[in-house]
Amino acid sequence: MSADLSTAAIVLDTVENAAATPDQQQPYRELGLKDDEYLRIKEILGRRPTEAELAMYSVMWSEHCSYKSSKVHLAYFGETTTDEMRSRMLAGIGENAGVVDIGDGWAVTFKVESHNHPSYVEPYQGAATGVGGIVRDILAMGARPVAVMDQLRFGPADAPDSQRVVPGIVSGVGGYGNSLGLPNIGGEVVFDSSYAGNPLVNAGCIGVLRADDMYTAHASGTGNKVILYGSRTGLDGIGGVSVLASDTFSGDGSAGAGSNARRKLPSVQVGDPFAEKVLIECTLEVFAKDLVVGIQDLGGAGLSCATSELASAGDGGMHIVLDAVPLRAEHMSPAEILSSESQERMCAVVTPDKVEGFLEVCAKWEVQADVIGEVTDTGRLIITHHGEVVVDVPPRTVAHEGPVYRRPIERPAGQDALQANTSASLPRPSQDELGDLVLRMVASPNLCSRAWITDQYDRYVRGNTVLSQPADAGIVRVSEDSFLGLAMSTDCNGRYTMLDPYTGAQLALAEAYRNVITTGATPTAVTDCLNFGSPEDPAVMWQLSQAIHGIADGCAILGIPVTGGNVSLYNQTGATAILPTPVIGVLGVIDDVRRRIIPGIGHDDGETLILLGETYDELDGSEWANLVHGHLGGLPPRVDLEAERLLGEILLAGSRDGMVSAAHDLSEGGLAQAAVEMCLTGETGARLVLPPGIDPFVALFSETSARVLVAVPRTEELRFTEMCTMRRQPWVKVGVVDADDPEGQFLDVQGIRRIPLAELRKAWQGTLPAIFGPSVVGSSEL
Amino acid sequence: MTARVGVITFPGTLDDVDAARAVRYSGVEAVPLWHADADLHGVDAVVVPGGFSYGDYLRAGAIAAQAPVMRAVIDAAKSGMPVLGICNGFQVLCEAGLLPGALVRNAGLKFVCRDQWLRAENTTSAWTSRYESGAEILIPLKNAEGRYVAPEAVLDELEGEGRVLFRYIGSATADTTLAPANPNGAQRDIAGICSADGRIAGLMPHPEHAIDPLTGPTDDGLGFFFSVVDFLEGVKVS
Amino acid sequence: MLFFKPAEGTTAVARVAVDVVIKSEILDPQGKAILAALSRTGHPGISSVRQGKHFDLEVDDTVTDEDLEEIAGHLLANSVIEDWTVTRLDTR
Amino acid sequence: MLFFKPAEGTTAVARVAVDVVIKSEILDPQGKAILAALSRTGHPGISSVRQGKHFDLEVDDTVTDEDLEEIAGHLLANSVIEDWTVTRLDTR
Ligand SMILES: Nc1ncnc2c1ncn2[C@@H]1O[C@H](COP(=O)(O)OP(=O)(O)O)[C@@H](O)[C@H]1O
Ligand SMILES: [Mg+2]
Repeated sequence: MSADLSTAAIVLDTVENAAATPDQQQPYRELGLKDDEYLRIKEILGRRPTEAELAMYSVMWSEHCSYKSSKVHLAYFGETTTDEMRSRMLAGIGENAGVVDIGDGWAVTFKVESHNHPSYVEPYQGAATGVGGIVRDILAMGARPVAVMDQLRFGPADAPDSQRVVPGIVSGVGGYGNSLGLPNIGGEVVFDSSYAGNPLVNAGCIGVLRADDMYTAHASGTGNKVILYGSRTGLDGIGGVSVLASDTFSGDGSAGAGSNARRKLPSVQVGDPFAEKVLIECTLEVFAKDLVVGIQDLGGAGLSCATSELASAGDGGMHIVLDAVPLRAEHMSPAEILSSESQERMCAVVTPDKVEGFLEVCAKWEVQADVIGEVTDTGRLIITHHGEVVVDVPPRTVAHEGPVYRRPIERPAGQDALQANTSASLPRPSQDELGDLVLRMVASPNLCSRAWITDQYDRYVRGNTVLSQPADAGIVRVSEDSFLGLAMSTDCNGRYTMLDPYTGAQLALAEAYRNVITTGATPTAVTDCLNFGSPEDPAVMWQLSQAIHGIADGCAILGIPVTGGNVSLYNQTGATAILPTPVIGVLGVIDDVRRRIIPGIGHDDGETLILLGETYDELDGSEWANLVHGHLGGLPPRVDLEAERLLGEILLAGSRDGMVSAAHDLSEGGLAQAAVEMCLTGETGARLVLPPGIDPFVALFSETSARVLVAVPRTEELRFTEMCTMRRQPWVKVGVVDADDPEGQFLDVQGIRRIPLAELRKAWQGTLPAIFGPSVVGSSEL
Repeated sequence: MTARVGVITFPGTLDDVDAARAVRYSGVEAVPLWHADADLHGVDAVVVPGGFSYGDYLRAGAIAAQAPVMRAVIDAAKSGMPVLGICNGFQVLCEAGLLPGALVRNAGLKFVCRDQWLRAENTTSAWTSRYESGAEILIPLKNAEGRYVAPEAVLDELEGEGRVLFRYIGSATADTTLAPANPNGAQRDIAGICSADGRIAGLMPHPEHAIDPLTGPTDDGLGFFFSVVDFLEGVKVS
Repeated sequence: MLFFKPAEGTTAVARVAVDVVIKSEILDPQGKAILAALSRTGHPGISSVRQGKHFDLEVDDTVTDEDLEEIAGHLLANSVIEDWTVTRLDTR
Repeated sequence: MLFFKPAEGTTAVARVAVDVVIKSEILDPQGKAILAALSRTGHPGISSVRQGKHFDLEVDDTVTDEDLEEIAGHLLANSVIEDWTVTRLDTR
């Protein structure tokens, strides 16, 4: 074709054309590339990139795909993971998701990923496609997804925009997960003003596979076919690259007209959970029939990501024919096809002899599948369109050798002042105000029942859910003919992390760990989802690096590895960043799910309530300081990971020997919150006797970590407490379960107030329905 | 030979594994049936399980009702084969015209997942004979389009012929202002109904998720599956 | 245009709109919720809202009005609870 | 008509139809599934199906076209992913 400049403007921007028009202006800045990054691309290619190449590099070199600001810090996870910790790890950081061997020939893969910004633009679809994306990540490891979780952070519950954001996001998580047939076994909901303009939607998924059936994303074997299967490719989420079409094409001309006629669309994608459900079953069948060499999900960055990552992880060469990609819209330019974020698509590498079998399985499930290219040994990723070469790059430079930044780091100037401003000066309630405070605390948006949300999620489907809301960790058995189970909990208190990112991140790790051991499971591996502000702010980079060091050092003490994670930066409104929010997920294993520890009291008649762990006066950053005084300052509770470990041993022994009938860990809201939740969940009353020698307010509301409230059958009380004493586990008896009070069910906080459970239930459960409307309407007259 | 109970899988069906497990718990063989296959492979009864067949797009159950396997189910049902539709399966049976009425969007406009109390009203049908009349059972409910509606005349007929299988009732401890007994505004609190001959049954709650206290709130749901086994064995000897 | 593949040997493609509404005697909670929202946000002049479905079809000239009635009445609408109307729009 | 309550001091009540459709560039999973069902059940002549929402409103004469535009664009449609049309039907 002619590379004559006058026509170049209206024809396909081919490699040849790019070489011939070195000086053509390109909108790389609009695509988010810095000047030096653009120069580096020119260096790599020895010419200017074509539009398609520019689209690929810009999206693959974005913070989201390249981790360019966090990479140098994430390396610390590798440095601190010992071989001992690695022993059960089959895949780690760098793969779609970490995989751990849990014995009996089973392996587990799990991950949490963020979908924050899209969920603010379009709450329902943003959250829905967030779930869809993480499920495909898990599927791409060769695993059957078996459960989902969601970690949600919103602005104040009563803020006007919460009426749009909260119901939309919750129904999006439910709408997608429920239709996929994946039980939702847990998550978090936090309300804080820092999230008002930037809610956090993190979604997690757990998958199980036979340990020897793992797949990875790599394209090896010259001559192997590349198959794109799932939904058609449309204009979803190409908002970004639409600048190309309009800026580069002159207006007339075939491709140009199509592109220019196009409205600028926001980067929203619409999810099709039905298509994903079918994609899951179809993919599991091709795995079972051993029809694939490598596989990759299409998420952000669509085909750009899938093709470059597959190629650079394999033998390094691939030829893709864009004309073979089934499209949903007319006149899509190569750049648009490569950047489309159309959902519910996967890319597989298949040996030629198995292509037919692969396509048959797809046909059975009515899943569109097309061979779009093949693996080569050229070491180049070559993409053609209408017979012309539009991309010719070394794949590693796109996928793995993007820019890496050591951003400036600086402890914020205000940090000392923040830590100096402790809660000591805050007026504390008098003894006779404590009863009201208990009711006020349990009714607060951050402590109230999550039922309004969890009632919109299916927790039963697939019939393997052994523990789910309300519980410290969700538990599913790995299959219906096994008692081997998986426990998972995710946690983070951004207020603690704000006060001290290193300790705060360890407290998040400690709580997730504690939540898992509280169910009788053994913590085995860790994932994280690091939500922070702009990396261009040295203070944010300080929070990030502190948090990463905290997590890694903590994991080393606990002896469990970080197997993967996700980083989401630029979470801020204007110049103000969100609270640093490193969500930590701890995966646990329980050899026999029948011995799981439940959170509700009243199962054995005659139970003693025992508080495990020391209680200190720790109310800085507490929910009490937040709710009653709107105060955030001082230092977070101290973290003691050795104490958490000991707690784990105690609870494991307690559950193995049937010495513990119920348990709930203490976190936000302290002992009062835990006691109320154990009573309401078990629908059984109790008498709470506050430990002597400690101020009742502190006893009830301090948020000291490494504490669990356990119910012990009276017959086991002596044996259990002797075991604690012997192992130097601090314990104190704090009351008894009182199932048969003739006057009804009460939580009797002795010397403070005898509160009817009905009153507590109204307070605890009434808050979210009052703000967001009832989730259940029984009469046909609304 | 023991009875064989078919469990249909449409694209988007989710609770087929659970229905098959429940069938096995009742001691008989579960036979997978594929939506595109018009052959019922000689099963003695059919369960149309829950889920989101075809994504519940258009209307829950509407597209699945057109599937080849449903033509076979309709013929078999007309000649007396017991058929149970659970949740999405109930919606499919209504859309296919095997049961009267329709299931529409919950009055609260939200998906509802909760443990639901039900009262047994008809304990003579092929699927409910194991329950005592008036028995109160607790089984999971989870759907977004579970509100049963039908013309008044049809409702009267259902009541008159004793074809209401189960009704929604409240729980002792729940705060009814927060958790009403009726989860979705179903007319006359109807949770499930059956055909005039008591062989075709549909209900929104999920008995197959209440077969083992380890994974469900109770094992109250087993009665459905034991009932149909009794029915089939009775039929066989006679 | 989405999924546009002209059927063999046919040319003209007509656009058809099918509107499906819930029968008036059946509760329409969505319509009710919208009406409530409208009065909250100060639109007193609106006395009723009913929500239904709208379908845009592209059909070639092999598709008769009977076909459309049957598609609307048997698939797009459930005659137990819904009424429907079929409108042929100008051929392009 | 259910829920019909004429607003105070006004007489004429007009009927308004608002049709909301997903923007053509954006995936319509429902339309896609319906089209597939139609071709399975032997309706090859249909080349495209898009599913949207249809609203029937009853409004009195205090409601201006601007009001209707604003209601359609802000309440009935999600302008991020949907387009809409407002049609005033003959007053009864
Ligand atoms: N967004 C959510 N999705 C699903 N489950 C949730 C969500 N938020 C909270 N939950 C569940 O509600 C229960 C109470 O949550 P929470 O009080 O945060 O537990 P904990 O304090 O033990 O971490 C837990 O079972 C938790 O998994
Ligand atoms: Mg906890």
